[in-house]
Amino acid sequence: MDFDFSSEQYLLRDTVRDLLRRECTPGAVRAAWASESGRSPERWRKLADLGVVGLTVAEEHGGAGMDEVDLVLILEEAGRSLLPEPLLETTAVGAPLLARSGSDTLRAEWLPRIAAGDATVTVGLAGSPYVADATADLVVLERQGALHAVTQDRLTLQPLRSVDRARRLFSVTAELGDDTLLSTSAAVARWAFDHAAAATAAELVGVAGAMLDMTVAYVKQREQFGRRIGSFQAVQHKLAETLLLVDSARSAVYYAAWALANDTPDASIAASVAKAYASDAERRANAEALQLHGGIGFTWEHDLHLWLKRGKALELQYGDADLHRRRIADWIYATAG
Amino acid sequence: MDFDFSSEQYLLRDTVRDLLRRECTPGAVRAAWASESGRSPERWRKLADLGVVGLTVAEEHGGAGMDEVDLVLILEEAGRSLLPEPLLETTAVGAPLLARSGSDTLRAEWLPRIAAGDATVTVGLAGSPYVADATADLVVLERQGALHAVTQDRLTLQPLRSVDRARRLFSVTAELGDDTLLSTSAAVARWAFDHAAAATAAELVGVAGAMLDMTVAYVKQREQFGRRIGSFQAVQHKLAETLLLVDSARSAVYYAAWALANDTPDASIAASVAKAYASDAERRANAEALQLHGGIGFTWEHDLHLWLKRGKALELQYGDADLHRRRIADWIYATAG
Amino acid sequence: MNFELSGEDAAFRDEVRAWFADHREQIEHTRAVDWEAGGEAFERYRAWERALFEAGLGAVTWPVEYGGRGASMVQQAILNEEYTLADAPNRINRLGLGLLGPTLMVYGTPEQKARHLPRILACDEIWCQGYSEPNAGSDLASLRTRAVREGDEFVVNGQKIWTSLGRFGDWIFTLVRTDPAAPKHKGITFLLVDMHSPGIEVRPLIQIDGSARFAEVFFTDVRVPVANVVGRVDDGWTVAMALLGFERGGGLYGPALFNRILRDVVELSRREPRGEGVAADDPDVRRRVAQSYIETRVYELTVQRALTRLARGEAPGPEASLNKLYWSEMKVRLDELALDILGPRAELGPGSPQAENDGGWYGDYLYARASTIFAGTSEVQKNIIAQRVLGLPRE
Amino acid sequence: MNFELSGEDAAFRDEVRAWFADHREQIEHTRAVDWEAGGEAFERYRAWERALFEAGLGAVTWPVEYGGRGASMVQQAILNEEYTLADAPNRINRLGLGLLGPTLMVYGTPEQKARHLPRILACDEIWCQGYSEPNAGSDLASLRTRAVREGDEFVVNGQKIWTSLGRFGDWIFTLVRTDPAAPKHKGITFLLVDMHSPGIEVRPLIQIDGSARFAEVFFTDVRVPVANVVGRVDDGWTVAMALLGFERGGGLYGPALFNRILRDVVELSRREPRGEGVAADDPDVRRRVAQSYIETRVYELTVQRALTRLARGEAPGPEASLNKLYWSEMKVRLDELALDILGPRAELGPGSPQAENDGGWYGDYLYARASTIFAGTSEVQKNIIAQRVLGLPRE
Repeated sequence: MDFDFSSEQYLLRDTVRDLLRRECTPGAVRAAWASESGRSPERWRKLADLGVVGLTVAEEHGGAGMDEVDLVLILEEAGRSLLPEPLLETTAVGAPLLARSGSDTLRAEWLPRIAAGDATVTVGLAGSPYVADATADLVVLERQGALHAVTQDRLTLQPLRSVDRARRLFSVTAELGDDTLLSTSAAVARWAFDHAAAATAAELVGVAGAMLDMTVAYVKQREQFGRRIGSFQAVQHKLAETLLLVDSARSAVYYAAWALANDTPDASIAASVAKAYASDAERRANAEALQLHGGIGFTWEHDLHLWLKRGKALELQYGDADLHRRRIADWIYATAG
Repeated sequence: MDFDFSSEQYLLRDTVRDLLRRECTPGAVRAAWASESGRSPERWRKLADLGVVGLTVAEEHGGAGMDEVDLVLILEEAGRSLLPEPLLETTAVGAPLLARSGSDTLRAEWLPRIAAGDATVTVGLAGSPYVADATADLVVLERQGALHAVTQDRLTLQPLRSVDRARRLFSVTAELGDDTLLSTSAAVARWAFDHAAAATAAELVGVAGAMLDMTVAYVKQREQFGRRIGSFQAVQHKLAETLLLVDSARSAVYYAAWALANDTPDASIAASVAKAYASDAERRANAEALQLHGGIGFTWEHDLHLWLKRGKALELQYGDADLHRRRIADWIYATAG
Repeated sequence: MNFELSGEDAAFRDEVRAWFADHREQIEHTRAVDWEAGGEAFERYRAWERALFEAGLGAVTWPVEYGGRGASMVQQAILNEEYTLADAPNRINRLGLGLLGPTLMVYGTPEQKARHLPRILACDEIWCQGYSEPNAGSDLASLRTRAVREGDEFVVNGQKIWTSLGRFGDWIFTLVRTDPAAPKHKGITFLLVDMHSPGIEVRPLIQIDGSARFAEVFFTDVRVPVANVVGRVDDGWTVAMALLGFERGGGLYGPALFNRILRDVVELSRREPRGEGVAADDPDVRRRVAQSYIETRVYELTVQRALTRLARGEAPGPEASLNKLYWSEMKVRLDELALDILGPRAELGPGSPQAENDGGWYGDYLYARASTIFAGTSEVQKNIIAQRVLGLPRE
Repeated sequence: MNFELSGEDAAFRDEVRAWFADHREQIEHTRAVDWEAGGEAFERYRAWERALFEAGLGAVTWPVEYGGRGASMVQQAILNEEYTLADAPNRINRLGLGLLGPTLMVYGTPEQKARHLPRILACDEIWCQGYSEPNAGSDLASLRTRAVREGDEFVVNGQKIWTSLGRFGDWIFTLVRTDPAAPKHKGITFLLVDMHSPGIEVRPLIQIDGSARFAEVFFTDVRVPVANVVGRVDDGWTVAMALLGFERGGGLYGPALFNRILRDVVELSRREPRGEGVAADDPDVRRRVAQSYIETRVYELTVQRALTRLARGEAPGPEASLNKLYWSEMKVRLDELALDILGPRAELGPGSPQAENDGGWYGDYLYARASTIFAGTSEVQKNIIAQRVLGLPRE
């Protein structure tokens, strides 16, 4: 039994972290808030060059041929740095979905371009009223139980505006047909949802971890009543409880990645456990971060709100904690007594 | 608008409190745990002489002719002192139920004896697997949607054993017939349930308040790490939160009494609000009381467990907090949008 | 115990309700704009304040001698309730009417009262509050803005933050340090400063919802007459605390507000699609709606108990901390529930097609989260409750 | 990352599982009685310990030189798991095997090791723990039991409380104050005391579940050879903390236990009538069951992560506090859920007709609540996490 990552996996994580420290500073995230597209082709190119974008694409299609376990630490970093790029949509869900369900032609057409960083793919699954990064070259849409892979010429996009302006959301109308059909299998749609939920959980852990770290650093230096507020027992206990939640969420998230990578019988439930736990942990970290920062955290100038808003948005993506709890309950009670 | 009690109501409460301070000490409660019947005819007689037992019985039947508002402070005291007598069953539910639904004969036969302290009455409503104090002279049972008033000659009792040994519970088998029938009205059964739930909420507030007071007193004197533990911020915040819950529960409980006394349209919902809120408040007070007492609270010798066990039992009587929340939700969504 | 209004209070309620009904048009006209836009928009709000004043509804609890009607706290609560039910505009004059006015009545000189109270009442001058500083949040007394006496004047230098209405304020009541050598709570003075004085700079403070309802106020060699000191020099802490008492206690945030939010949440849950049905079919939503009903109802009842005590002449005490703690934490849960009902739609902000209520729920949610911080954080309230209500020992 | 057992570990699991299967009869025979009854009942438990010892399963992580098999923490966890799955009896020898044994290996003299380790291993002598005192709970170092040196002996006077197995103990390892003038954490000595010494009195301590699984131990002029000091005189705090490290960290309370409780809760909810159906139809029960599934599953995973770190040679650190905090709080929620499913039946105690599991759920619930207090309260664990893991400043 070995519930840890390999040194190669940590090495890749560290390399990505270094890149993001340079390319995805809070200033860069603010630039994404303000810019027209919200995206940086240069940054995406650098991620592609590192092999991150094509991480889950098979080697035969020019990717790294790695799996969910290799990816999960990268997603956590993406969450931590608020990476404003469709990494989750492209690398965690879109590309694997095409690889799994696409025709040979579709795969040969798209996967090499995705891996090379020349094309992006996004997904719009049932239950969401919009599609993130719907300007992607290929958009996978779930409609009436079927998955379609649709190119921009068949799409009409209406931009929406998220409170987290780095998130680029669109209301999408599509001309669908037999030629856009990707899969009619409910199992495949579920598989895509599980991947999206688990990947979102990984990002949530990154977001929550970043907020916790910022808050710990803040309470170590902020003084009130003649002492550092981090020395108050009430503050210490809140942060201890938050750490417990965030660190425990990592266990759930890493295992979900492994279960999905190995297609275990409990993979769906592992994804639900991860999303439910990570959503709750992030909510708690979000609450304590703002409360303990006090007034400064409510200013536009301070960076905290960039994380607060991303965290809140992700809590509600691909099923909130309550939805996943109901899914788990249904599974528990569906199994034989 | 006057959301307070009259000085007469407070005076009666104080008189009862004084009586219970003498007659219902922790030692007396322990005696009730150990004794055969668990009850003290002398104490019941004194309560009857004060007018407490017959408080809700009409003056024409020898009672005080008072109502739920007059009674609620007494029930809180009963909870506070863990009074091991069927006051809730007799005075808060049984007698009013007989007055409301009994035939003239039944009322004339029983109410004067109840008010005089010569007879007790208890209730066994649907949803409970047992009847408390089923050795009472008259037992009102809800069976197949109907209420029956049954005397001991028609009953077979099997004593059960509560973790709170002052509670005397029985599994009851009854020979029912037309001659035992009290009411077939669902509204009456609901009325009885509402009264029982609201009265239990009042007792819960008393239990919770007592635990809070004991704990505040304890943390003021107990020293650890060279200081009184009540000076630790984590302790202070827990107790502040508990106080807020317990004191807020009082608002809910007092209003429920008024709503029942005035038969307002929201009386059932007021009873549910009271029971849900008081159950949660007591659960919190129970948790903090034991946690902050630490080891000593786990000893049989210390009195705290007498309250812990009563509180826990009452939380689950006449609907737990979740049941009452579902009742409230059904009401909210049943009313017109 | 009696939940009916007395004849007098019922008459007051009827009067107020009728007045609001008569002023529906002005209410809608005013609410159609945001005072933050300034100019004509702001003047609409001022006109609304004046209309209230002229109807005798501007400051009902002010004593008759100061132009109020000496109404009881119960009547104030009735007015608040009707105000909410009428969906009347936010009040630009609340700091003067609710906080400074009552403070001046107790601590002001005859000249200060004569100078300021009528103008507050008529909304001729807008007041803002200069308490918080960047390094003095919960620990208000650690403030550093200093005032040095030169003859009949103080020379003020420093910075205030979180100043509501800062861009529109004619006057600011503020705390300044006049004796840096004294212990922290001594040596602070309560000062009234003309915002039009030279040396004052107001910068809008942009909040995380993108609005600028607060400002930073910078003081550079601002000269203030000594006659503008309220209370005694170096004894401003006493005055400051009295004023905070009006903020925390006098407020008794109106239950009607929370009842209305709950009603809106229920309506939202009836409409919002969820799977095959609507959110109201979801047992988790139902449970949380029920819990919020319980909490808002209990809040309302607790306020009624408190009002009864006040009506009997009991002074508001540290129990005000219980009230603040209760409503601020409840409000977060309510708004969070609304976002959870909206699900992925919750993040859609102002100007977004498909956004519910133009993103208003998210804005409310952010504001609710501020409410556990302003006017004493939840942590400070719990300290107060533990030490002053429960009598637990200080560290 | 790999959740399969290695070949060696799988073989160990198979061996253990087979052994438990072979001993099903002895397990049931032992569990049929309560060791607390003493006499023959207690001897059954001792026989069970000896059977484990003879199978090489008594103390698998002990080094081979001390009679163990030098197994890894992963193997210990596997054994714990199988132990729970086999529903094997509570271990009367756990304090000696789990706490004192490892401590003696580090701090004991050659004579102490030779004298005690074999007898612990064979369960010839039962050990109990003398740490807590009535006035020294969380603040262990404030202990008052004192030992005064007279020649080659210490004379011990004082009182210990919460001594498990106190009535059956042959020996007690205890902390005594040997230098009352020294600072609190100095001047404490770790002492091994023969429970059969004159001057020792053991009184059963009745707990709130009516059982007496603990005792109070009174020392009156008890004479203990100086050779029984572990570590250095006046330096017992070092030894005591090392031992607590084994208690908090080495434990890594087995996930199998919580998984089993959850399984029982689910089964209970399927049976327990609720309205027209069963508790499992109740959406609140379903939500809480799902949450408990999440929590138990995450606990299991977190333990596996911790075991991986230990297997890689990382020392257990203050993270043990996270583990203790997690499982103790989770266990309370689990047992509370069971009581809520039982509803009014929950209060029916042992010996009561209609009681579920003879009132066992209530007993478990009370025990769970003790678990947030013993071996470091939740408050103390949070202090440790905040200060040693997060690096927050002490007051």
